[in-house]
Amino acid sequence: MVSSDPSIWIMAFFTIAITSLAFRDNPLAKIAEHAFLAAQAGHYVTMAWRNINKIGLEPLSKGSIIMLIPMLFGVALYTRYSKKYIWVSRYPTAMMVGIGTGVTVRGFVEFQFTQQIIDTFKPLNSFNNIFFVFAVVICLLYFVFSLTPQNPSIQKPLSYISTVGRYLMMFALGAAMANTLTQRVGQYAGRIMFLLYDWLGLG
Amino acid sequence: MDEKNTIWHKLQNIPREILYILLIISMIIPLLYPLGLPLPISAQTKSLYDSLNTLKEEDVILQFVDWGAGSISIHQPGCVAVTYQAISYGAKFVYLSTNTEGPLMYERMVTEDLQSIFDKYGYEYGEDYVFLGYVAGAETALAAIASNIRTAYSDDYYGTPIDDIPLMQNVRNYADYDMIVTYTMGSPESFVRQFNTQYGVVTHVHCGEMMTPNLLPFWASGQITGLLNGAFGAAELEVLIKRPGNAVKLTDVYSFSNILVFVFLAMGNIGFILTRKER
Amino acid sequence: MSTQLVRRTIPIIITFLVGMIMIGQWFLQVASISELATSIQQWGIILAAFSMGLGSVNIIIRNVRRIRRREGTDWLYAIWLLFIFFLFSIVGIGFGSTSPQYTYIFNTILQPLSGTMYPASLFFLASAIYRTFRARSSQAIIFVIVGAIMLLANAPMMGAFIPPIIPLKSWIMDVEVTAAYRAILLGIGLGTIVLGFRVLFGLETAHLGREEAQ
Amino acid sequence: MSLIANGKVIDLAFLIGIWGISAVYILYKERLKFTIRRMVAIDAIEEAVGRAVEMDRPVVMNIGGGGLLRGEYALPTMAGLTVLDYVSRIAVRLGARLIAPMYSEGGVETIPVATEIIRDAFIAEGTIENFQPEEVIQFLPVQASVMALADREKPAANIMIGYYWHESCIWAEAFGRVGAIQVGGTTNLYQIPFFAGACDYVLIGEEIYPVSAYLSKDPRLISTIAGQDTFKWISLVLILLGAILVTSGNEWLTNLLKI
Repeated sequence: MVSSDPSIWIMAFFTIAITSLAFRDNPLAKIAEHAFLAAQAGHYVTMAWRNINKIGLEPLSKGSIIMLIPMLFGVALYTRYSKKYIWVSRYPTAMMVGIGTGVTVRGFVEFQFTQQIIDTFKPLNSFNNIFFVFAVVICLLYFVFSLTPQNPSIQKPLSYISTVGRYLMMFALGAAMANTLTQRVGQYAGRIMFLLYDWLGLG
Repeated sequence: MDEKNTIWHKLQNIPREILYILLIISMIIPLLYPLGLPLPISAQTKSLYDSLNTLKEEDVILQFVDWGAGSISIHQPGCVAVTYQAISYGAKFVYLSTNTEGPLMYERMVTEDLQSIFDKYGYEYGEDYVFLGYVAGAETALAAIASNIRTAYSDDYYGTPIDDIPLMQNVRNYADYDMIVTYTMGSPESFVRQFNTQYGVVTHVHCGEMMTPNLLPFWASGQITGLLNGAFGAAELEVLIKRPGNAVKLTDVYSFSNILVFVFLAMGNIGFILTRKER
Repeated sequence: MSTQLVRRTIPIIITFLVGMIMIGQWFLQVASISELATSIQQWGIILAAFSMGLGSVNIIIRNVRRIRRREGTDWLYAIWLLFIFFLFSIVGIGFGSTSPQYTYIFNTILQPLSGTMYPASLFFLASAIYRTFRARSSQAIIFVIVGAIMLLANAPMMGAFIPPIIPLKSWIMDVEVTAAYRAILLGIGLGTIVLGFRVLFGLETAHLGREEAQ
Repeated sequence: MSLIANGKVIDLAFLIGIWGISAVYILYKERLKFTIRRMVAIDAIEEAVGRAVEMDRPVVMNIGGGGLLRGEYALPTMAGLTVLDYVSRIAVRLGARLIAPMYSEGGVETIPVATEIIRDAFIAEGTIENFQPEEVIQFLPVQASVMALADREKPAANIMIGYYWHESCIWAEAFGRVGAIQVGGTTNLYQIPFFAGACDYVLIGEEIYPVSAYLSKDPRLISTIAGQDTFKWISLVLILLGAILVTSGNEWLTNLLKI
C-alpha cells in the first residue's frame, strides 16, 4: 500500500531527482543538487558548533584559560577572507598541518613499511608463497624510477621485469574495478529498497 | 559484410538510458523475490567471527558509526550483526562517530534494529551501552580517543556529562578498549594506525568492497583482525550468527546486477574485437 | 625582514614543533610529552571544527554574488540554496542536532540526497564499463578478463553454476591482489613519509599560500 | 624503562634513515645529479599530442579538482601542472589546438596558475596573439558539461593527471567515447582502476611524480624520488633475505625488525 506520509514522498522525490542526473541534466536534478550542497554545509555548521561548544567554550567558561589558544586560533582561520590580514590565517593552518602530518606520518613506518615487510617473509615452500614474494618484489621494482643500474646489459632484463610487474598490477586493478562496481550496486540498492518498501509498500 | 557489421555496431551503441533501466530492474527483481542463495564464508569474515567469540562479560567494544546515508544498506546490517553476536557474551558497547552523518545513522539503526536486541537482553542506556556522538578532526581525534577519551568527549550525545555515565567510569583510554570496530567508507587505515599499531588494540574494519584490495595487505599481516568485505562480509556474518537480514538480500541483488554488468563488459568488448578488422 | 619572519617563518616553526611533539608521543616513553601531545590533539579537534565552517562561508559569498548578478534562472537556484543552508544551520544550532525538529529535516532532506548522490555514480561507472573498457592492448586484455571473472565471482548465483569460481576468487584476492597492492602501498608509504619530512621541515609550504614565495 | 618505547626502536631508526637520506639527497642535489629513467608514459603523452596534430583535432588536458591547499592533493596537482606545461609547449609548437577544462568547484586556486602556464607556452613560441584565455574553460564536473565538451570538440587526445575523486570515470568515459587517445594518472588509489580501464596508458599511483620530474628536470623533486628509491631497494633486499631465512626456519631477521 503506497505510503501516505508526506516526508516519505519528499524523500522519494529527492531520490528520483538525483538519479535523473545520470539520465539527463534537468531542473529537478539541479534543485536536488543545490539542496544537497546547502544541507550538507548546514549540517557541518551544526556538528562543528557542538564540538566547539563542548570541548572549547564550556571548559573555557569553567576557567581553563589554556583553551583560549585553540579558540583564538580557530577564529583566526576566518581572517582568510580579508585581503590585509590573510597571513594571520597561516598560524591555525600551520598548527593543523603540523598536528595532522605528525599524527599520520609517525605511525607510517611501522604500519605501512616494517610490518608489511615482515609479513612478506613467507617460507618459499608452496606455489602461493613463492608467487606472493616474487609478485611483491617485481611490482616494487616497477616503482624504482631513478636509481636504476646504468649499464645496458642489466637494463634489458630489468625492463622485462617491470613489464611483468605492470601485468601483475593491471590484473589486480581489474579485480578492484569489479569490486568498485559491486559496492556501488550495494549502495544504490539501498535506495531501491527505500523506494520499494517504504514508498511503494511492496515486498 | 554490411549486415553482420550493423549487428556488431548496434551491440556497441546501445543508448545509456536502456542500460540504466536494465540495471535498476536487475536490482528490483531480487528485492521483491529473494533467492536466499548459499554464501561461501571468506577467511576475513571468519577471523572477525572467531575474534568476537573470545569476548567475555564486561568487555568494552568501541563501535565507530562512521557511515553516511550513502552506505546504510551495507554498513547497518554489519553493525547490527556484530552487536547481536557480541551481546550474547555480555559485552558493553561504546558507540561514537567521526562522520558528521554518524549520529543520525546511529539513531536510525537503534530505532530499526538495535532496540529490540537491547530489550531482549535487558540492556540499559548508560549502563550497558552509550552513544558519545560526533567528534571532528578525523585521525587527530582518533589519536586523542586512544590516549584519553575525555579529551575528545566531555559528554555523551544527549548532554549527560561523561563522568555521570556508569559505563564510562572505567573507560579512559586504550587499555580499557578490548576491541574497536569501524564501519566506514573513509580511511579505516587511520584507525589501525592509532589503535592497533600504537597500542596493539584488536581492530576490526567493515569497509566497502571497493576498499578491500587496499586493506587486504593489512589483514594478511594481522594488523586488521576482522575485515568485512562490504555487503558480502555483513551477509556472511549474518549467516554465521544464523540471523539472515538485509545484507543477505543485498547479495541476492549482486547475483543479478553483477552478471548484467558482466554482459555489458562482454558486449562492449566482443563488438570492439569484431569491428576491429575495419579500423 | 620582520614581516617575513612573522608571516612565514613562525608558522613553519609552529608546524615543525607541533609535528615533533606528535612524533615524540609515538616513539618516546616520556609522560610529559605524551600529555602535551594529547592536549594539542584536543586543540586540533577544535581547529578542525572551526575549519568546517569555512566551506559554509564560501557558499554564502558565492551565492550572494550569484543573486546579485541575476543571470537567467541561476539566481533562483542561489536563493533556494541559501534558504536550505540557513534552515539547517539555524534549526541545528538553535534546537540542537538531537532535537526532533532537526532530526526531521535531516531525515527528510539530507538523508535521501546524501544517500543517493554518491551511489548514483553507479550509472556513470556502468556506462563507462560498457562503452570504454576495451581490450585495446595486451595489458588491457588482462584487465578486462580479470574484471569479468571477478564480476561473475561477485555473483553468489555463479557459485552454483561454476563451483571453482569460489576458490579462484579467494586466490585472486588473497594472493595476487594482496601482493600487487602491498607493493603499491609500500611505494605510497615511503612517499607519504618523505612528504611528511618536507611538510614538517618547511620544504613543502603549499598550505601557506604563495604570495611571498621566496 | 628505556627512553624509546619497546617495539619501536627499528621503526625510529628507519624514520631517521628515510628522513636523513632525503635531506642529504636534497642538500647535495646538484653534486649527486640523479636522473629519472625514460618512461613509457612520456612516449604515450608525446604520441597522443602527435596524433592530435595529424588528425587536426584538439588536445584536451585536465588536472583534476585536488587544488593546491592540502599537501596530499597539492602534490598530484602540481605534477599535473608540470605535465600541462609540457603538453601545452608541444601542442603550441606543433600547432595543435589545446583545451584545458578546469573544475570551477574544487581547487579553483589552480585556474590562474594553469592560465599562466599556457600563456608562457604561447609566449615561448612567439605566438601570443592566438592565445584565447577562454581555452581554459571552467566546468562543474557534471556529466552533461563534460559530455558536451567531448561531443562538441571530438578531441584526438585527452590527458588527465592530478587528484580525482569518483568523477574520474565521467571524464574517462566522455572522451573515450569519442575515440580520443587517453593517458590518465592519479594518486587516489580508488580511481586508478577507472583510468586503467578507459585509458590507453595509465600512470599507476605515484608514477605521476617521476613523469613530472623527468619533464621539469627539477633537481629537488628528482632527489626526493631517488631517496624513496633507495628505501625501495632496501625493502627489496630485506624481503628476499627474510623469505630465504624463514624458508630455512631462521627467524633472526623477523625478530630483529620487531625490536
